[in-house]
Amino acid sequence: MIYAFYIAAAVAIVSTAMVIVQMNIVHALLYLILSLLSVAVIFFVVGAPFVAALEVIIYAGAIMILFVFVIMMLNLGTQSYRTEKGWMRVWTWVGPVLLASVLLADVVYMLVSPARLPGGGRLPPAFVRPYAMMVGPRAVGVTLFGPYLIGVELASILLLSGLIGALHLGRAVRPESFIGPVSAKKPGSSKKTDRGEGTVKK
Amino acid sequence: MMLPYLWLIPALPFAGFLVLSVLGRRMGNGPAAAVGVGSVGLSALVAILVASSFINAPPPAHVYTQTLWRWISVGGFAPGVMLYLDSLSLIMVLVVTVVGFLIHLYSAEFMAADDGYSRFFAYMNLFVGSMLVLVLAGNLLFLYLGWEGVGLCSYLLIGFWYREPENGAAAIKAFVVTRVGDTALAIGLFLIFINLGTLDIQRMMNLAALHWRPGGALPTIAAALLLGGAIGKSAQLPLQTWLPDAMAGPTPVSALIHAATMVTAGVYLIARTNVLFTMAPAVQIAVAVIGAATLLVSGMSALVQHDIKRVLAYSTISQIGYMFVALGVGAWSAAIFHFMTHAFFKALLFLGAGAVIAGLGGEHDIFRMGGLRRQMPLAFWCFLAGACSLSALPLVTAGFYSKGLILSSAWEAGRAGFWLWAAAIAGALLTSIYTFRLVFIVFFGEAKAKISKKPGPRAAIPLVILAFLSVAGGFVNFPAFFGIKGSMFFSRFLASALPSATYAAPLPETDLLLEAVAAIVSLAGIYVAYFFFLSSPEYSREMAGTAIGKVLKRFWFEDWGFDWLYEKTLAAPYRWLARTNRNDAVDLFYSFIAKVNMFFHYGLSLSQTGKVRFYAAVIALGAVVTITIAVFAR
Amino acid sequence: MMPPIPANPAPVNPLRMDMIPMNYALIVAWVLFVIGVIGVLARRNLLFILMSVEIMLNASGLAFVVAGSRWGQPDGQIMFIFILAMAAAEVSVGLALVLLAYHRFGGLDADAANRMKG
Amino acid sequence: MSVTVQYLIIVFGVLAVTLGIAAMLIWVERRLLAFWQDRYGPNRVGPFGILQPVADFIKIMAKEDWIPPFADAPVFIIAPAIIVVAVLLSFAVIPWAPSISVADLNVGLLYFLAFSSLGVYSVALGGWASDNKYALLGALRASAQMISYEVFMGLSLMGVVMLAGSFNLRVIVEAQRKLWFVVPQFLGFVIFFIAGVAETHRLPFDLPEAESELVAGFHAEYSGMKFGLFFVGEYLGITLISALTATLFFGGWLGPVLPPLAWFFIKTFFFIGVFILLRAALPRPRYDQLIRLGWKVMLPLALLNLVVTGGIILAAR
Repeated sequence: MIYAFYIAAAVAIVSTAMVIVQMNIVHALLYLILSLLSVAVIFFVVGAPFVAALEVIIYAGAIMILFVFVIMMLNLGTQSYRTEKGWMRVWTWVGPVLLASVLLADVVYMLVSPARLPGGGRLPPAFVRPYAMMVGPRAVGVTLFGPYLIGVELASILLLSGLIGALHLGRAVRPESFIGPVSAKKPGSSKKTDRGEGTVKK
Repeated sequence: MMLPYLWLIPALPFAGFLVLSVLGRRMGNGPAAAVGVGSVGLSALVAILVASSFINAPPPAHVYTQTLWRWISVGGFAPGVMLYLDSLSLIMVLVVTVVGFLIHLYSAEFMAADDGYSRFFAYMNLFVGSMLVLVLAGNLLFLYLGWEGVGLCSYLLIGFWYREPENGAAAIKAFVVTRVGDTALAIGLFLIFINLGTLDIQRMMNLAALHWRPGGALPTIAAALLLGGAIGKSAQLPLQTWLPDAMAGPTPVSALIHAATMVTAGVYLIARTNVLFTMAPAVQIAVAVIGAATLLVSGMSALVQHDIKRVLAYSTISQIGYMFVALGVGAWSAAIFHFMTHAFFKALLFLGAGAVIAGLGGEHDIFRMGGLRRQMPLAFWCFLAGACSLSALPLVTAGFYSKGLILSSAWEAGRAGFWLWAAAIAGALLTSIYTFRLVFIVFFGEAKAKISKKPGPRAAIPLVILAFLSVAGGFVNFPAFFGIKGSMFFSRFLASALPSATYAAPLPETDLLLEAVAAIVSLAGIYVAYFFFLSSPEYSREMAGTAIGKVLKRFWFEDWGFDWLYEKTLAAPYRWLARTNRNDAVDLFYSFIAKVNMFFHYGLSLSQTGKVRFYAAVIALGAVVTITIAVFAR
Repeated sequence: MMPPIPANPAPVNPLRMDMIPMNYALIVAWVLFVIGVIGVLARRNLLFILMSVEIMLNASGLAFVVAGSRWGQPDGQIMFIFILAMAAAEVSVGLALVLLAYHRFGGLDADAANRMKG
Repeated sequence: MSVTVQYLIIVFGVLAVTLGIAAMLIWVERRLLAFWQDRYGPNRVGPFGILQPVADFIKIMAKEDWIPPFADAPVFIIAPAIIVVAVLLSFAVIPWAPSISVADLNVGLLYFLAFSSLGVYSVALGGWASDNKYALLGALRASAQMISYEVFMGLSLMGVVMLAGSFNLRVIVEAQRKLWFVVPQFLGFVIFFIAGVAETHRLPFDLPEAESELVAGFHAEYSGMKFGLFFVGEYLGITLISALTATLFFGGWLGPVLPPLAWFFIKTFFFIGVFILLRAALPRPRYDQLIRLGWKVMLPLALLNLVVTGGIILAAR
């Protein structure tokens, strides 16, 4: 199983890295899905089969398909590819990578410095190299609908508000309404209306 | 058994208030009057039935309590909405509802031409409800609710004709001055609760008797604070200045609130918490002294007023002073008796004055009236009955019996008793003089104006009933020396709720002598009034023309300069302070903070580039820095 | 006839959980998260930014699950479920906003939306 | 025979049998359709035309492997493989018989749902990569349809999970020894079967590839073996749904007299027959009707089923 973990971790890291350097958004999306699947494998390996399945069903299967949907609706063509190419400059990566290396330094420091408790005492060795333990779906379900019941309710409220928000934002709006109030339409006269005028009005 | 329906008595006026305040604008005058008068009338009916039930089949220990629901429960503090009915509160309830009903009935006609007809009845109903809460309350917090409720209604009704700025000013003055007393009362409640752990009146008094040493500091302070509340509400020295100004309200309001009921709430409060006052002899003496001083001071002020209602207002203050004297000497039932008769005759006087004022088209100045005896016979005879009762005309009036009881109680009250009695008898002389000055100037002499309107049936009936009560109301308490069967019925009835007088009742012979003196003084006063204001008014003019007379008249007219004093010592310094501090010194500090904020605001707004990625970068930077600090600073 | 079957048969291929060092799994979560951060900061395309946010959410979820597994407690997985719910809500609203922005600005440039006006 | 060899036999046996069934279904469907439509169907190749799939296979392999120049080549190639892989992997958790199953996962049912949800990508990406208007429309329809029906497909199965107390398919079959779950979960069965038809976009829910409006929908640009993979994927999907219906609601391998494997095949083929009969019998609804049915009828019914089942279980406890 340890090899499954190493392979999945490697795939996850490589494919995630590929996500953020892709020019073609669909390819990036495919890499992201691959990354999610490999994270699901990691979940499975560390003894969490339930969330592994959820990761695939909901994350890879439902959330990502929304991205696919949107990309298909936007119908981004070769032009977007060229824009991406234009935006992709070396120096844009400098800052983020610097930040990341600072974080790396933090982590390396934490790894090499001996583990200490806040009080100053050392952790017993068992806490330094912990291993995974299996947690089945039943335990998750019992805890979820027991102590975390309020959390479930809050999550449902969050989802409902997300639903309403998406519905409101995504309602069918004509392009004109983004620009400004549409003047009384008469056949012929609408052609003369300059769109720029409407923008100023708004 | 009607006792379980006790809650209906305050509930009915409140229901009327609700209906009127919600629907008042939409219903016409007729329905509004029906609701306003009807609710109080029904309440009075229930009160009478409850009273008969209470008298015929007294509940155990002559006390009936009804806990409607628990109000709040915080820690150990759980005051219930509890009604407490004993003979004292029964008397109060009867007076409030019956007199209240009569005045409502009178108002139905008196206010007929007014714009705010339904509003008026809404306020009045709210007042009656609050007053009933006050008198029926079983614990001090609930009592305080009613106390503030009546204060609110008083404010609303004094300023009823709010389009005149002076009325608003009078309302505010009444509110602010009574607030001084109310604050003292609130502090007193806190003190009692902290030390005794309860606000239930009976429990409180039992505990006080158990734990507190008579004459000790705690009962003295507690009683003094309660007295402060009573002084404010009952317009006693030195907080009496609001009451004459309160006459800005409609006349039925003056009759109901500022004569018959609300202003006597202080008397009720002291009588209700009598144990506390008995345990604080110093405060009790203070009550008596305040009462005596008040009755003299306001009696003299009443002597020189021009406004018919102001005369009656000072008279009210003076009569409440009598009640305070009675309370101060421990003659609890005498105070309540006088409260009852006073409610009858003072309401009658106000309503009669109202009839006169309405008849003359809103004229208040007594020197522009005159000779109304023939033009308004009904109003005259009723007013005369009230005046006789107020002047304690011997034997035939209620005032004679109640005032006589107070006088004889004062006489018996130890060493100070003589001086209290002397003040009271001097006050009685003043009372008859100013009362009959009013009668002679207004109703006798030559007619100076034509009346435009006579009281109709709805106004006449209350007048007649109240006139009857003013005359016959005293017969419930014949003095013992008459030797009539059933004498002192009223006092014996009250004995279940109030301890009998602290001092031994005077011997019948002494009592008879005292009553005789009082009767002579009363008649002498009437004669003085007749001499100076009817038969030879030039003497009074001459007296007022002398230097000392001028000063005295001015002094008394201005209520002994209390308003001037308060203006100079309190209001003016406060205004000066407010003016000087117009640009609030404390504000400097806050505006400094605001300036600092503005500085940072403009500084930070530079970072608002609108670039989402910039924001994200800054957030990430901040997070990384925080994490780094957390990691390396471990 | 039917052969007798144990009521709850043992798994054919039992998982041995005791081999995976949790530190490594947490490091994987860290790497994924940092990649997400870099993506958010470096890319200009709104959709890429959203995807990078998803990467970060997923990485934090991984950290939660790993931590939960380390203690044998379900709480980590529950946190991941909450993250899932949040991600679903966030993506639905976020994508609706992306669509709006696309129609409004004629593109997916995050820097085009630098005015907070009408 | 060592355990490993036995395990390998099971794995490859399942793979071979599954693919064999899918291939034979090409012939079976055409023959059955012809039978119900009162005609012959393919009957020339071999006895009763039983070798027709072989002939089709040879023909399809011989065709040019054409990728349109405007297409997104890598995605275009990956798309058809996804569905075949996803469905084949789903078969891993099906218990064919007490001792025959590839993986006995304790989250078997979730595993199936996970891979069935991945099937969407095949259709969506295939349609998008083709860069063709009809293909894109077909892909949009397919993904909307599959996402919608996936929601209550999972919900409809939760009644079964509650009754059995496990996600493990073997445990679920064992739990039906006394009573098939189709009886207490009849509503769940109906919802699941309808959702299964929609998931495999079979008639009457074949709107993504509706010939009459969208030419061929998402696979309009596909030809040769890539088209063949979509085709095989569809039949694999039918087999999977049928096998699962048999397992979850009709007692799987349970049955008298005959060996367990035989019972499993009998039940599975019965539902495959139902699939084909549906194609022969029912007209195609409009697309908006399909989606409305999903969200406004099936989803509330699935939730109702869930609530009532849970309530009854709680009350009975």
